[in-house]
Amino acid sequence: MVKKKIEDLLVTGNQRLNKDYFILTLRSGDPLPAIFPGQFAELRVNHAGDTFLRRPISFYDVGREHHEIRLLIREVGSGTRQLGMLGPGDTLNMIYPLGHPFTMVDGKEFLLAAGGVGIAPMLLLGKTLKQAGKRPVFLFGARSKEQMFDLTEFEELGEVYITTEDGSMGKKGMITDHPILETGNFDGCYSCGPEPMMKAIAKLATGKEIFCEVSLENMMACGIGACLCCAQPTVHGMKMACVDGPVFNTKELLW
Amino acid sequence: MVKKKIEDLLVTGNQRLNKDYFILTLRSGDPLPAIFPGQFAELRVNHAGDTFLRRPISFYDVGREHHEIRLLIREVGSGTRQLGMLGPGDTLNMIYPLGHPFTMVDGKEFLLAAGGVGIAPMLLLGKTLKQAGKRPVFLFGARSKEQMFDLTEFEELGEVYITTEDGSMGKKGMITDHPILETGNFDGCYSCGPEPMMKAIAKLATGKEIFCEVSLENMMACGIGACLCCAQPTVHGMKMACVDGPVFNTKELLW
Amino acid sequence: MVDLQVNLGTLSLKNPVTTASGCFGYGSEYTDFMDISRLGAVFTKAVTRENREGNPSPRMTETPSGMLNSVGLQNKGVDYFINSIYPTLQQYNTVFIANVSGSTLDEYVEIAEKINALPGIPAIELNISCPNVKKGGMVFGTNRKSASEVIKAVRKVYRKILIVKLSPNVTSIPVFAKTAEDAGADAISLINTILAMSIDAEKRKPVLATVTGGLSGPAVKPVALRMVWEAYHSVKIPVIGMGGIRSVSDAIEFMLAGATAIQIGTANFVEPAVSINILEGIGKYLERHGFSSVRELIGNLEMPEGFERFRPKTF
Amino acid sequence: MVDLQVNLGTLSLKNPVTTASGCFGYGSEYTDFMDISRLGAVFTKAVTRENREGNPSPRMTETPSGMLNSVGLQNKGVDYFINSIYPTLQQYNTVFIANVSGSTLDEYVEIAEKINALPGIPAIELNISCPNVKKGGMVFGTNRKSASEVIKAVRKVYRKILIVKLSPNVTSIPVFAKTAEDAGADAISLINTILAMSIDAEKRKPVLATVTGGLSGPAVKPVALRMVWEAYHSVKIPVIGMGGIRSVSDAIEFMLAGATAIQIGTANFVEPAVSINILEGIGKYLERHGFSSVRELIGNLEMPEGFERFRPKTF
Ligand SMILES: Cc1cc2nc3c(=O)[nH]c(=O)nc-3n(C[C@H](O)[C@H](O)[C@H](O)COP(=O)(O)OP(=O)(O)OC[C@H]3O[C@@H](n4cnc5c(N)ncnc54)[C@H](O)[C@@H]3O)c2cc1C
Ligand SMILES: Cc1cc2nc3c(=O)[nH]c(=O)nc-3n(C[C@H](O)[C@H](O)[C@H](O)COP(=O)(O)OP(=O)(O)OC[C@H]3O[C@@H](n4cnc5c(N)ncnc54)[C@H](O)[C@@H]3O)c2cc1C
Ligand SMILES: Cc1cc2nc3c(=O)[nH]c(=O)nc-3n(C[C@H](O)[C@H](O)[C@H](O)COP(=O)(O)O)c2cc1C
Ligand SMILES: Cc1cc2nc3c(=O)[nH]c(=O)nc-3n(C[C@H](O)[C@H](O)[C@H](O)COP(=O)(O)O)c2cc1C
Ligand code: FES
Ligand code: FES
Repeated sequence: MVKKKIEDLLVTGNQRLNKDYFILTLRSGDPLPAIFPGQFAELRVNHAGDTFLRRPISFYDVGREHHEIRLLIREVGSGTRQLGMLGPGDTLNMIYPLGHPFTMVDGKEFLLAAGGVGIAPMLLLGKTLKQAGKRPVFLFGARSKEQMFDLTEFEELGEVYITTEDGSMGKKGMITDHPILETGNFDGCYSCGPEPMMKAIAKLATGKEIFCEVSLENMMACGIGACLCCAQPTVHGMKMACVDGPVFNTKELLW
Repeated sequence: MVKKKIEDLLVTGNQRLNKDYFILTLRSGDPLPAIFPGQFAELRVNHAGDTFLRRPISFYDVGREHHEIRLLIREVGSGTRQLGMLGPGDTLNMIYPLGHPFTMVDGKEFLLAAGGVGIAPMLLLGKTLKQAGKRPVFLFGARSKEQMFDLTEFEELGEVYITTEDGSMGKKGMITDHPILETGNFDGCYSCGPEPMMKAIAKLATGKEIFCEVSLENMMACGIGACLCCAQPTVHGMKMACVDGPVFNTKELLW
Repeated sequence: MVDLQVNLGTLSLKNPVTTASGCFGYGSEYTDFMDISRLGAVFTKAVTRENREGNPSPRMTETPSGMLNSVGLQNKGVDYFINSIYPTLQQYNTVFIANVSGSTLDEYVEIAEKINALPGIPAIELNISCPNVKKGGMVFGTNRKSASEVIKAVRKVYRKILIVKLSPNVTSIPVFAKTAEDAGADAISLINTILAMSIDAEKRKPVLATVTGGLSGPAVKPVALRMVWEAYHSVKIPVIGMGGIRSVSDAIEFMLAGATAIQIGTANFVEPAVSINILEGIGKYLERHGFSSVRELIGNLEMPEGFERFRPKTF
Repeated sequence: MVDLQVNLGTLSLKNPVTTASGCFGYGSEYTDFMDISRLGAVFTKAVTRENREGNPSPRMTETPSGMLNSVGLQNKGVDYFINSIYPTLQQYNTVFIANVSGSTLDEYVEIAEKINALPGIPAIELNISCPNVKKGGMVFGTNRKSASEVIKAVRKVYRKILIVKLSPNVTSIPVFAKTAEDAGADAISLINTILAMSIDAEKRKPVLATVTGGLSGPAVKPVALRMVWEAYHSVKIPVIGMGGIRSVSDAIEFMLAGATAIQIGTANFVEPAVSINILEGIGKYLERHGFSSVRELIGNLEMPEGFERFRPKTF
């Protein structure tokens, strides 16, 4: 197992994507440990009055050459808001890499379905799939166009389909209404986002008898398996989302 | 009584004086209320994890023309440290003006003795005395030269004497050892700083039978007389340092 | 407009937002910042029989998300209250409720009797939970028998709305809630501060002159919320909830837990006009969620699936 | 070098810095971040007789300067502990103390008996204070008679160092400290978490699946410090202090209040190596203040002038 570390990383960029989303770019002084898609880091938030615990955030992208990590973050409360105020020259203390990543399985074409900030782990996953000679197909949902951002990086990896609830971008409706779900010929799917969405995707996968993994966002206190707070009931008993997950095969989950 | 207000002031400057001291310059959109030397404001500190209550800070200087307020602040804990990070463009929420100011009394020559950040209320006091045709004489003590800063503004108002504990600037020793205390011919004195110093000054004043006021730094929660936390025993019973003080005549105090 | 009115027994408050005893002076300290007549009620600083100087300084220190105080019931006594403070309260169009404290049963009774005679004070809050006095206070509030005795004695002489303020420093809130109800209280309020302590590690001394003090502020909110919820399920009389409330959401949470009205304490020190912001925010919440009356919030908490409906065993 | 060694009865710890039960796994979770052999002791996650799945999710939520948990004693049971965990603990050069929990008196006794047979475990911490289980746990710790019975029963079968962990959810800590001492405890530890609750105002539901949970973290520190101070003045056996410790100063404060050793809980989640920082900081504090032994700190608190020396009445 890769050794976890606590490190102060240098913030080298903070790119605002829209009102709520931003991408933090961080640089480590040392070569990065192996980081796999679906893994996450626990970030210490300073100067946010009400943020006592660390905040779990997935890896959006990893640039091994320059020891660079990118995080896609959505502002939802005081912790993420404070992270949004970081700028070049600041440091960010994090514990990483954490969690059980997405699994690479046999097959050619894979659906990567994400809602909201569930998009975060999908870039690194898409890159890894493509490098392994597979074809990632992205299906992203958002409330409206304002909640979306430039998806060029995804488009370079594969087809990208969009749904928005108000129809201001892509197809109108929920992810689960998108025709690609029926017309696509997937060997498996990966999903991250609101629970109802992941459950719908899981149901579809079960119907088609294909592989399906989801990344859960259980509340976490320690992120390293010590506190037993992030419990997830599974067919193999109670599992911890921070070490046994956050990625689970949907067949395992007692949803 | 002047009406107290809660206001977001614009930070227009943050001048670092030495490792621990800085001066914040603030501007109000409206004309300033009457502010007297010895009064203070209660500052809201955002983004300082452990700072829950407001922080009381004296008025260092008031520029009525440009609606400008200056505060001299010493970093001692997380609240003042966070205030030290404010910069032009930030806002600072404060409740002001608060407290009972220094009293103007008959006489010509006055000693203004301060230790450490007790210097803060002495600039406005010195200016006010001078405007009233009196002669302020400043006596400031610090641990060492590193804790002192440029005193030109004070020198423009009157003589300035310095003591440092290590002798790195001015006379070596405590304020209370300075010869000016004996040679000066004061009609009264004002003091702010560590309690032992204020007590020594008070004793001297009592000996010479001259007027003496000190500014206390009791712990305050509300700053407006509502919580009864900042109690100060006096010959007239329990007084509240935030409304009956922070300035008290030493004859009143049950020290 | 949504209906904000709530009832404490036969006493009607125009809205559930009130300010806590000891945290709002007698109201006048706050008139520079807000219109205190908009409040549902103001709970005054504790009134005792005689003038009290309170405890020595330091009386206050900050703690993580909270503060300790050991003010110790400083006030000028009930006669001063009646002669000098009471007349000034009549100018405001809100309900003033006197917080009554004492060291002995007789003291409580005597004060209650005197305040009963004031037409402008429709209710008292019997403070049997102050942790900052040597005699009386919390001693009454942490012993079932004494609590019952003092409440019954006051009930005999006090004919208006009697609110009993409970201490959180007990094993079982339901026991004391029930005791208050049985002894004749018209309502209960909770929580008073939690007994606590700070130490200065460098000086190796307690920070407060009284060694211990009472903890208040956001730090205690989760404990207070639990106790209000327990109390609500233990008695039929209205519950007034407090402890760390500083936001609209906090206030709603207490009402969902079962509070008919809420008191705002320590938060006033940080934001003098916080009570009005909360009052306005409650109105918006009700509209957003389609409620027509604030009373619909009281105890309106959906229990998780499979969770046995809570009924604490009280005795 | 200053002397850091402290004693819990006949058990010597190389220093007073230990980690709290349920907040440090079995130690192995932290080896990536620190050398756990440097700790004075590690208190393991609760051990029950049988495998327990714990409570449903969500089990955790953040609160101002603290957190609520309702884990509910999830563990694989005492036999698994003995066969699969115990052997792995021997590689570390520190003391492991098993936290023993149960629903019935018999369960406590049976576990204690089994752990008594393990040469590598010199002490147990009897958890009669868990607020997150329906049966047992806090029920024992908030009733004097049950507490006494279970401690006495365990004392009969357990021949090594018996530490009893007290609940803060009681009116009087001295009563329970004394009860533990009288029933045969070699030391007491406190505080466990404070029973509390969070509500989601938008969903109008409790946040935790179990409705209530236990509050821990800096928010509870002033309450914990007061209780440790009270306990220290009520009994002659050593007191182990905890509740919100996250800094060197916090640790020193607990020792000044009377703790012989301290446990670090929630803070481990925020700073995995915080215990080592605190250990090093204590050494520096002792040097700076001219103490030659950490034991000189225990209860070394100067009372304010005029303050009557504190001796709580216990019964
Ligand atoms: C494994 C994992 C990976 C994640 N990856 C990302 C990501 O890449 N980008 C991103 O923007 N968000 C991600 N999240 C969600 C992110 O952790 C929360 O949005 C964040 O913690 C909210 O903090 P806050 O202080 O801004 O909001 P708060 O005001 O504290 O809370 C807002 C909401 O955030 C959630 N939340 C708060 N604290 C936690 C916690 N300790 N653990 C889990 N959820 C919490 C709760 O649902 C809460 O209602 C991830 C969560 C998990 C568990
Ligand atoms: C009337 C008055 C005027 C003051 N004027 C100035 C000034 O002009 N410039 C300046 O630098 N400082 C001034 N102070 C002191 C200043 O308020 C404290 O240094 C500051 O509150 C410390 O906050 P902190 O978070 O940085 O430190 P903390 O870590 O919170 O505390 C460090 C020390 O500061 C003191 N302190 C903390 N909180 C308060 C509080 N609420 N009230 C009083 N003291 C407190 C305590 O002695 C404490 O030990 C004044 C204090 C008072 C009462
Ligand atoms: C400075 C201060 C003084 C207080 N004085 C009293 C009092 O006189 N009578 C009383 O019943 N409660 C008193 N309290 C307790 C509050 O009314 C309230 O119960 C407690 O602070 C919890 O609420 P909060 O967290 O919103 O402050 C006082 C609290 C503080 C902080
Ligand atoms: C997630 C979590 C799990 C805990 N599990 C246990 C436990 O199994 N047994 C026990 O005696 N105490 C348990 N506790 C209580 C702690 O050991 C400690 O008493 C409490 O958290 C106060 O200390 P702290 O504020 O430093 O965390 C747990 C606490 C937390 C936060
Ligand atoms: S977050 Fe602590 S075990 Fe998963
Ligand atoms: S600080 Fe509240 S009365 Fe002075």
